[in-house]
Amino acid sequence: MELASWDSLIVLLTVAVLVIASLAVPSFGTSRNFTFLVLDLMPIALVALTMTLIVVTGEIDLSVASTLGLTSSLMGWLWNNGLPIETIVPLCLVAGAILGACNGFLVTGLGLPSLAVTIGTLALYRGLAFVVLGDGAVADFPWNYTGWVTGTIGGGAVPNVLVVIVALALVSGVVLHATPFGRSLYAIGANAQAAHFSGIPVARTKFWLYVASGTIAGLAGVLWTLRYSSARADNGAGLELAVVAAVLLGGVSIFGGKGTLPGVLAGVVLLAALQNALRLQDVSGQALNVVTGALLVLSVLLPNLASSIRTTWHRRKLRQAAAH
Amino acid sequence: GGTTKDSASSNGGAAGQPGASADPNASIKTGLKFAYLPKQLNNPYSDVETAGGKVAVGELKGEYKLVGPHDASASSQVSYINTLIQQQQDVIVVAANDPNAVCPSLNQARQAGIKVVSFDSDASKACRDAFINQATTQGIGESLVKMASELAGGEGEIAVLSATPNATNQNAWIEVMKSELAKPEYAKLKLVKTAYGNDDDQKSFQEAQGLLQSYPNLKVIVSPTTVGIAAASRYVSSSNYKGKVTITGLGLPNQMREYVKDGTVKKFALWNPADIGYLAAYAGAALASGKITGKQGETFTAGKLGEYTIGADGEIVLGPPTEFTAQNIDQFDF
Amino acid sequence: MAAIATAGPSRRTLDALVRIRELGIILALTVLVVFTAVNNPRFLSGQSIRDILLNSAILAVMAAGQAVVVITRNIDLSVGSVLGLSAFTVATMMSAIPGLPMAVALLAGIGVGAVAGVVNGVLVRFGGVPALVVTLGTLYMYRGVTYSWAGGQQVNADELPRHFLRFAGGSVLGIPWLVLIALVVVGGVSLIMRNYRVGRELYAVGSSPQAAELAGIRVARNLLGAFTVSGALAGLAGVLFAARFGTVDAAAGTGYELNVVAAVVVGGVAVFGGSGTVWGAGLGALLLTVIGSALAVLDINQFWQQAIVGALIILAICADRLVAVRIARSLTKRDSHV
Amino acid sequence: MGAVLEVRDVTKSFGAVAAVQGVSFPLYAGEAHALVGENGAGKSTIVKMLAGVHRPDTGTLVVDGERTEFAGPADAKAAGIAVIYQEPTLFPDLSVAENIAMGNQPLTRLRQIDRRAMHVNAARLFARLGVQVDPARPARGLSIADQQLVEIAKALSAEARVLVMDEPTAALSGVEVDRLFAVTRALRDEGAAIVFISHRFEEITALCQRVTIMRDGRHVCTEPVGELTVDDMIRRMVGRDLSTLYPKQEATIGETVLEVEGLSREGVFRDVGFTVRAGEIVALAGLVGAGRSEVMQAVFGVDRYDRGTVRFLGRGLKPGSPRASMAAGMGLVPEDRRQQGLIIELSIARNVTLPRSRALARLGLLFGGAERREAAHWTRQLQTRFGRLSDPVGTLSGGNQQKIVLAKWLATGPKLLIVDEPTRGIDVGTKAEVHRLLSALAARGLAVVMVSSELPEVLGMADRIIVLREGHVTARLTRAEATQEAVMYAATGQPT
Ligand SMILES: Nc1ncnc2c1ncn2[C@@H]1O[C@H](COP(=O)(O)OP(=O)(O)OP(=O)(O)O)[C@@H](O)[C@H]1O
Ligand SMILES: Nc1ncnc2c1ncn2[C@@H]1O[C@H](COP(=O)(O)OP(=O)(O)OP(=O)(O)O)[C@@H](O)[C@H]1O
Ligand SMILES: [Mg+2]
Ligand SMILES: [Mg+2]
Repeated sequence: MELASWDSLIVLLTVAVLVIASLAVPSFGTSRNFTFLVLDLMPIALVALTMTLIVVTGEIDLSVASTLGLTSSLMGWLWNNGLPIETIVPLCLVAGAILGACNGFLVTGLGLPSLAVTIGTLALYRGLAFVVLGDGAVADFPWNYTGWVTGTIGGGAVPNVLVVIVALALVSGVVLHATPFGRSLYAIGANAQAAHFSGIPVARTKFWLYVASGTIAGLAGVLWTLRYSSARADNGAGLELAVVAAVLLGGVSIFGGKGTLPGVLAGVVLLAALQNALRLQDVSGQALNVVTGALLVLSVLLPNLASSIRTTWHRRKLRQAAAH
Repeated sequence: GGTTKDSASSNGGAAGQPGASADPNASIKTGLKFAYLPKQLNNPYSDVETAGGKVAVGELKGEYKLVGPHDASASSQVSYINTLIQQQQDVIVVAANDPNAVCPSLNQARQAGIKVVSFDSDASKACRDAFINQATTQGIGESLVKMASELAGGEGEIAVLSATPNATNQNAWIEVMKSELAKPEYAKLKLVKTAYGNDDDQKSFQEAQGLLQSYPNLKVIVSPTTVGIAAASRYVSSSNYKGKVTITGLGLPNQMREYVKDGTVKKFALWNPADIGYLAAYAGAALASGKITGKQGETFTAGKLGEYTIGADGEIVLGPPTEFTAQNIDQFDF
Repeated sequence: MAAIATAGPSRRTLDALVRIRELGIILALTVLVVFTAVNNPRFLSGQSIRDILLNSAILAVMAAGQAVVVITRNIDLSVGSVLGLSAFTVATMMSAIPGLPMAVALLAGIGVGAVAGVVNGVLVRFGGVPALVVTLGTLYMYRGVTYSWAGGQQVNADELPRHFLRFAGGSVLGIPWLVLIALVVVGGVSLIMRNYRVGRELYAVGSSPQAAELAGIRVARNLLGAFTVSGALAGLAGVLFAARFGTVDAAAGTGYELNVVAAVVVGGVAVFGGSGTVWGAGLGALLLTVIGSALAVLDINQFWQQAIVGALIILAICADRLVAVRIARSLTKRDSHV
Repeated sequence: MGAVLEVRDVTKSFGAVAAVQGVSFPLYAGEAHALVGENGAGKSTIVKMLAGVHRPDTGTLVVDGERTEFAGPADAKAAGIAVIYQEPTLFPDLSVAENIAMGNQPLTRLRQIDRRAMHVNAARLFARLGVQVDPARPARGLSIADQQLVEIAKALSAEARVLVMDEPTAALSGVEVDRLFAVTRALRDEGAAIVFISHRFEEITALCQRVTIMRDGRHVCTEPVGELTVDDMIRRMVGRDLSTLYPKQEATIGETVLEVEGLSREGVFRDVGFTVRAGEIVALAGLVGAGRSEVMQAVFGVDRYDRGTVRFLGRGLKPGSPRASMAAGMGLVPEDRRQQGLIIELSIARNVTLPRSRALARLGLLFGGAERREAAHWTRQLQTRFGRLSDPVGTLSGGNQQKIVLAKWLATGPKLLIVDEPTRGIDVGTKAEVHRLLSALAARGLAVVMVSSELPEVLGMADRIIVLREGHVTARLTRAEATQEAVMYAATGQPT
């Protein structure tokens, strides 16, 4: 899929921010800071991948952060019960898939609006996370796992988790932009009825997307837990808004049918890099929020304004030409 | 309790402190860079604490900086710690939102030569150099039970309104309260429920309502959190439960003045939060100057607060809490 | 062609009853109240009912505004931040000038909210930015403004004038002021949306924005109006919040947006615009509050509470969906040929 | 008498596409003025300028002798112009009565909306059009024909001085068209000016006094209808002579492809049965709302049915699965192209290849120009006019959109093609092209089921005709037996 103008714009903006920050902010460009940056954006990037696919079909999944929390709790609980990590991780992914399947069933099986459903499961899954682990926290995960998540390849500059992110991003990107399945997602998002008439299994497709979303949120939960070596019920609370912000910033239409994965990844990196750079410059947290919000609005507003100014100008030129 | 297991294995990579020994005669360096990282910014309690820190840093001729998240989450604190490492601060004063989650980052900071002092809410022992404890956990738990017993007249139902279900310090105090209540002198006092207001004003408000509806014979609500005690007092003072039930716990005098005056609250306690931040700065300066290393028995002087001795596990205890009543509340302003 | 079934008057009444879109939520509410009251009769005591109504008043006021916006196929996620801004403004103002009458406070709050709403509306309509993006942006921005203004300051109850705080507890004819305001707001907005041209135009805009444009409806003015109403009501909610809770800091109302949206959605307002009612949204707010209070009263394990809230929200949506499907089916029946 | 409305030298382009270039014509009170031209000639663009949706790039509209610029549809409405757009523009969630009254609802003394009066009004309008639609039901779910009727009622209710109708009859059958014309003539005689667009020349001669012909966005001529023959009009519009409109080829009829037996769905159709053989074109005729579309949608699987069997190529077909039907070799060109046939925001190439993307993929991946090549091939076959293959399909003219839907299904190489109103809104030239194509495909062994409301099309193309009335089959006619009278009698139950 060719990059629509918007996506190239956001990619360019992201590159510009990275370059400017490396030049202007001392210690932004260091390899250690790069590792921190990647670790910070990891959960958002992962969850944003499947969120993009879901939003392209015109639905939404607000329960991702709670799914993350619940798998994190589950991980702690299983570890407390003496299971080895090698068993726990697959179990957590399966748990994530099941949670996603529940969302998928409510949305496609019962035909409920996804925004409403996932606001409900947002509360439900977070609640269950507290049921599983209560007020406790589990912290004694083995060092070789926690160390791997925070570590870099061969102690160099490339964080281990970056490999995971890049691999999954590639898979999602190819699926969305270069497979018949990806085509059907755009069709569903733009006009579900026409997609149905074209033989696309609308409900089934959406169902599996929710399963994928749950699984990825589960994976994010595992990595989060290992990164902070702390399994807690409130892990990742509020992450859903950050993910939605990144996806929207990446140019995905909330009404479905539009958007690209490179755009979304650029959106994720842009937000994280800005926050990181501004924090290094001791810009306060409130200002960070204002910047995030303004960026979100401006990113859509400015191209719109530019194009409307262009058309007005064009029309005026035509009128003048006709007057002579 | 909140912390569950010790995170022995999670610190495999932590260097701890290089085997330096303390030099009691070292002079305190000036120009040190202090960064305060409370649980959450714009929380009135944290603000009072860090304001004390600012005063102390000024006295020490250091550079003071305050950073922190808005959401009281451990993950955002980690990002801030990472930033502070990049900026090569000399001392990080931190109130941990999760004792373990901040650990790897704090250890990275210590490897980079930064001294870490925790205050208010401790980080794991293995990843900080010293902890400023407002009062001993035991002492706070005991005094909460004592106040409740006095207010209830020695018998009847009491309930606890806590912060979030996994707040480290709250849970530790509640544990102590429970073991205190098991003692024979409190046999007639019955703890019927622990509710959680999540340090959210409204949720605490609703939880207080729920407690009173579920337990009509309730005599005292003990809320060991400043948000909870204020919300519960506000509810009771405006409802027809006023006079039947009384509130106590840990609160800020400025927030509670109104309810002490209207009789909803007879007595509550707190230490001076500003002193915690103040003490933390002096401890940090002593650490960064090599005067102390955080071992038990080392001593240092903390400005107007006088001399302190480090206790077991690097703990430095501020002192006993102050009890506030209608008689003395007007003498305090924080 | 569609043959119109001529139904007798009795069938029509029954029909109308079954067709009430809010039936699902009314049922859910009834079941919950009865169940809780059976377990703990004090749930229906005067004080308890008063508390529930007071607690839902603020949410209901915001839900009414949100419903208007959602009906136009938009959303306003900034309401929590607007509430915070308005509450802090009013609290600061009242503590600085204690003599100000309540009406001024109310107007100031509404004014602050309306300005915030206008900003949202202008960006959505004239900037061509989707509402979700705009209001997610202003959610951060308005909150940021409040934070940088307030810093760590907090306005405490003892700094606020007596009459301001008494307003929250005070009542006329036994009905607390807050509840009365909520009733007037929800009722008034419902009436306008149902029976006045401007209301129907808002439904039309949400049902099909393109068609509305073509029908000569002033879409810009309508959208601007909808966002202004939502903002103004969030601002009003801010005043009520300040009066009721007495303690206001920069974080007031954080995270409210999800509650408000949940109330609206649970109340049967379709997220794709064009259908649903404002009083349904009000009921949604009531239901959510009742869930919260019932769980506190039922003495359910703390850790299960949030899970149960989530499950109940989903159940309520299911009930609502069930009613919608039945109505749709009754419509096809009526129009059946053959 | 001066013109009520005059179009003066207007131009409009969309990016590189010059849709209208220097068109002028006056419009007088008491006349019905036809606007004809091929698909994409720019008729709807003129309509949208009259409606205030588009602003002319150059040139002006003159209302009552004054140059006027409409800032939006509201202005046009205020100037007394009512418009029926080519694509229905209803509010699906509002009731039919509200749709009609929107903007000028009757009010009570308290300035509240008088619902009772509103419903009475709507019912009166429907009575005038001779149709029955429940004013209280929501517009969602109305058939395309009913939607068109509601649009007409809406325009009538405005009591405008200028009534602009962009292909109002495309979705209607003879009976409704007659009623519509009766009402329109009455309005015209009361002094309203009518702009009428249609691709059916008999309608133009029946209703209009003058005609403006357009070609490629340019004005060709404006003349009294009486002075032109249909052939003249076609020649000026297409730029060349046209051979026959119904080039029916003889085909050898082969094996039975589709067998439908006892198909029923409560309240919509009952006990419908028929067979279709390879090489055969079977037409499903009937009045609007007879249930033809529903039957074929149930057969294809986009809708459910309660009872009955559908056998395709000798095997039972899985009900309710369009995917299975497609895999078996069936295709459906639906009647509502914007809702069911196309994905308006997606590109032409994507739309054409959507049902084929699996087949076009290599190793499961869609790289390179496979989709583009396929789309280019089929759009060329159907002589579609467009800018680039990557343009959104929504920017095409109505007729060209219809061609894209046809292309989409022809590309799947089906053994049975169901076409529901295949030439709705298609110009004569293309219509002949589509007919030739269907006929040629049938000659090569394709089985075709054609649902059509246009009697000449049905009579001209079909080998057999099945007539539906109120959801059940009332006649099965062979090509030899089929006459206009016989079909109408079966469709209405009344002798004509
Ligand atoms: N919004 C638009 N953007 C880009 N191109 C457009 C747009 N609207 C119309 N066009 C182009 O303008 C030309 C004229 O289109 P128009 O709809 O006026 O044709 P028409 O005469 O109504 O055809 P039909 O008989 O098929 O309805 C076409 O080439 C079409 O592709
Ligand atoms: N989704 C729907 N919900 C309710 N009623 C419907 C729906 N679709 C169609 N109908 C009704 O069913 C009737 C039969 O429609 P159908 O489209 O099958 O008729 P038709 O014979 O194909 O005529 P045409 O295609 O010319 O409209 C219509 O009058 C319409 O009112
Ligand atoms: Mg047209
Ligand atoms: Mg049809």
